[in-house]
Amino acid sequence: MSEEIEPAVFKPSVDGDPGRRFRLPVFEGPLDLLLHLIKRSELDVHEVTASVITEQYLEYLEMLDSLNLEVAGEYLVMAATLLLIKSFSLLPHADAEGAEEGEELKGDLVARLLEYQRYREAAEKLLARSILGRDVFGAPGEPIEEDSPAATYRVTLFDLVEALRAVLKRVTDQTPREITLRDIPVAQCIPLILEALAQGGRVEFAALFAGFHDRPLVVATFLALLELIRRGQVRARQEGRCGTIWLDRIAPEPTPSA
Amino acid sequence: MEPQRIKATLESLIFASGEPVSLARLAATLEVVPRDELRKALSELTIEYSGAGRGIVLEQVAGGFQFRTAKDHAFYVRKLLATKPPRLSRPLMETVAIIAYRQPITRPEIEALRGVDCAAVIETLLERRMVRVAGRKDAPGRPLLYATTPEFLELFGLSDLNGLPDLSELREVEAAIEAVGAGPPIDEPDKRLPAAPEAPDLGSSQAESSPASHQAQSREEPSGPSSKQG
Amino acid sequence: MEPQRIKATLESLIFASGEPVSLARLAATLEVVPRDELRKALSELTIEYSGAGRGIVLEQVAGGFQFRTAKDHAFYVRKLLATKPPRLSRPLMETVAIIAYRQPITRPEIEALRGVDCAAVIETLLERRMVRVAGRKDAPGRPLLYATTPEFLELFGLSDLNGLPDLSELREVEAAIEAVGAGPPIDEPDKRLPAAPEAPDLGSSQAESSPASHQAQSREEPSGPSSKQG
Repeated sequence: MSEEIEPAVFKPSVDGDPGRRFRLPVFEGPLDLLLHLIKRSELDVHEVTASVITEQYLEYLEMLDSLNLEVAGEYLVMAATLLLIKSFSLLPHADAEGAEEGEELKGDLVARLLEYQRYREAAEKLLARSILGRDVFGAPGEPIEEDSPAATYRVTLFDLVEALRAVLKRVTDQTPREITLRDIPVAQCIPLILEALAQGGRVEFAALFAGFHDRPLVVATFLALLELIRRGQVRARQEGRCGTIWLDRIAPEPTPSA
Repeated sequence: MEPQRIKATLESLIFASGEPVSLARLAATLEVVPRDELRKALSELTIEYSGAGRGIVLEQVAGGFQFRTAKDHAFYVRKLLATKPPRLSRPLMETVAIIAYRQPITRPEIEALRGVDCAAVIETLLERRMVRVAGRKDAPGRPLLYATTPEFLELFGLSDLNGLPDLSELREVEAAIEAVGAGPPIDEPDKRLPAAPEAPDLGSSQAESSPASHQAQSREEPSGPSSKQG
Repeated sequence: MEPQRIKATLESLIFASGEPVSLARLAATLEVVPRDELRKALSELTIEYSGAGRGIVLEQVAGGFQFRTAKDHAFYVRKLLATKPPRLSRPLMETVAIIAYRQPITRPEIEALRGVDCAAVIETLLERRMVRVAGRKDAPGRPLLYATTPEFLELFGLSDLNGLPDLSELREVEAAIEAVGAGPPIDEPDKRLPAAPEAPDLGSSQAESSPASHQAQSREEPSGPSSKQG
């Protein structure tokens, strides 16, 4: 239930592996990120200014930057605040004024985090309640008897549009989709792939697309390949990570009746 | 499932539906329960709700089972509802929305979109004068065609049908269904609906259906509440 | 009116309404019956519907009474209605929680609390009628103020804003603020927090909740400028 509330997994997997896909953690802003880092380090919110947190925070921003992702301004403002607090803490103890200012900044930040955390917990508690349309349902109520004029309903155009959207959504959700791209039905690509595999026995994945300059054709072929793999007619094997992908055809099982 | 729980679940289902629910739909929802047990639970529920001091009754109407207020309290029910006009129920709203955007449209076409029997809902919309019969479709069985009324426009504060908000989704869905070449029709229902091989020319866009056609209130032909039971 | 009949009539009325009906509206409808008797009948009804093996329960929601399906049957009801549960994303929940606890509140204030831009989320909340515009703040730029709606209470099954979950760390935050001697980013949050001492005691009698305390949420008042139109 709290899945949606759980912080995203933060795995800065930017190791030198350009081809690898990884899930980019999504944070709801700098406060969310800070709370996540604090929790991961098993620290208390009051220790937000611990250097380990500041370092990890900056690492995250660097990661975004290295991926050419735009770092939103609010993240940068928070980074500046963290660094400022850190610089104050490095001042010689004699500088009472600076220390005080640093404490004040830190206090503000802790208060913001605690407050934000409170609302986040409240959101979780709300989400755990019996939710209308998820856990419990009402009845539409009874229409007014006899011929009351239509104008006695409380409706808006918005309701009308939303109702139609709901219908359309259900229709599309239920309609089995067969993907067609331009004029290349996926189904048509299937025999072609099987044929290619029958001839060569084992075929390199990339070779399947050799000579294709037409994107829809590539996509349709790829979808057809996925379908064949799903059906268990074709097998794909890779020689190690980022290695060559080989495709081969799985012989259809001899039917008992045959 | 134990009898007690079957009954409670049926109570939930019939209540939440609002529209009459056929035994077939109940059975499809509660797959695990044999029909005999459903019937038994339904008749027990009916009896429980028929007691003297009850304000709600479980009735079997054309489309299936439905909770309704006991007749004795009609006076107070009307009085309450008059103090605050109700919202249109989901079934009514969905159906009138389909009719508004796709008029003129037949009942089978509406049902193909909503996925449920709509006879009772259309009946109610006719009674409320939000919808009217706009002729018959030139197709086998000559099904009635439905369109919205001037009262509908008034209710939603529209001067004419061109005022209906554009629905980008409508196009997307139409395109998607077009591409598939199957599924419930959005545009040109006649071409793909099993029931209707051919039909009069339907305006492809909601904006095209002429407001003029709203003039006539052909209420002469009430659609028979075809008592189809699953 | 005899007690049995009062109860049956209330059952009819609450069922017919669909949306939550306040005690005030019930009393206005059943003028002849003293409020005490209504309260008694309502609590009896609530008990009758709370028995095990019931598919419907009588709940106090959004300042009124409403029948709802019992939680146990959610799976089958969803299956029958073919509806998706409301999408409640984390940003949406965080934002609506802030609005609920701090209403009326402006967008900049919400953004200061969440630390991110909230324009799109607020837009979604308005569209879904969970939130409404509750005026403008008497401050530079006269920013819009947001508050929750009765629909918000209905969605989360809350009888009123006092029913919001407690914010546990309230003291801790206050202590932290105190210690620093600096205000939180937003002015005087404590004054508006529902945890305020004058919150009426709700637990005892469900019929008791004073309408006055939920002015802002009361169904009787059409909720403000109903945000935006499609």
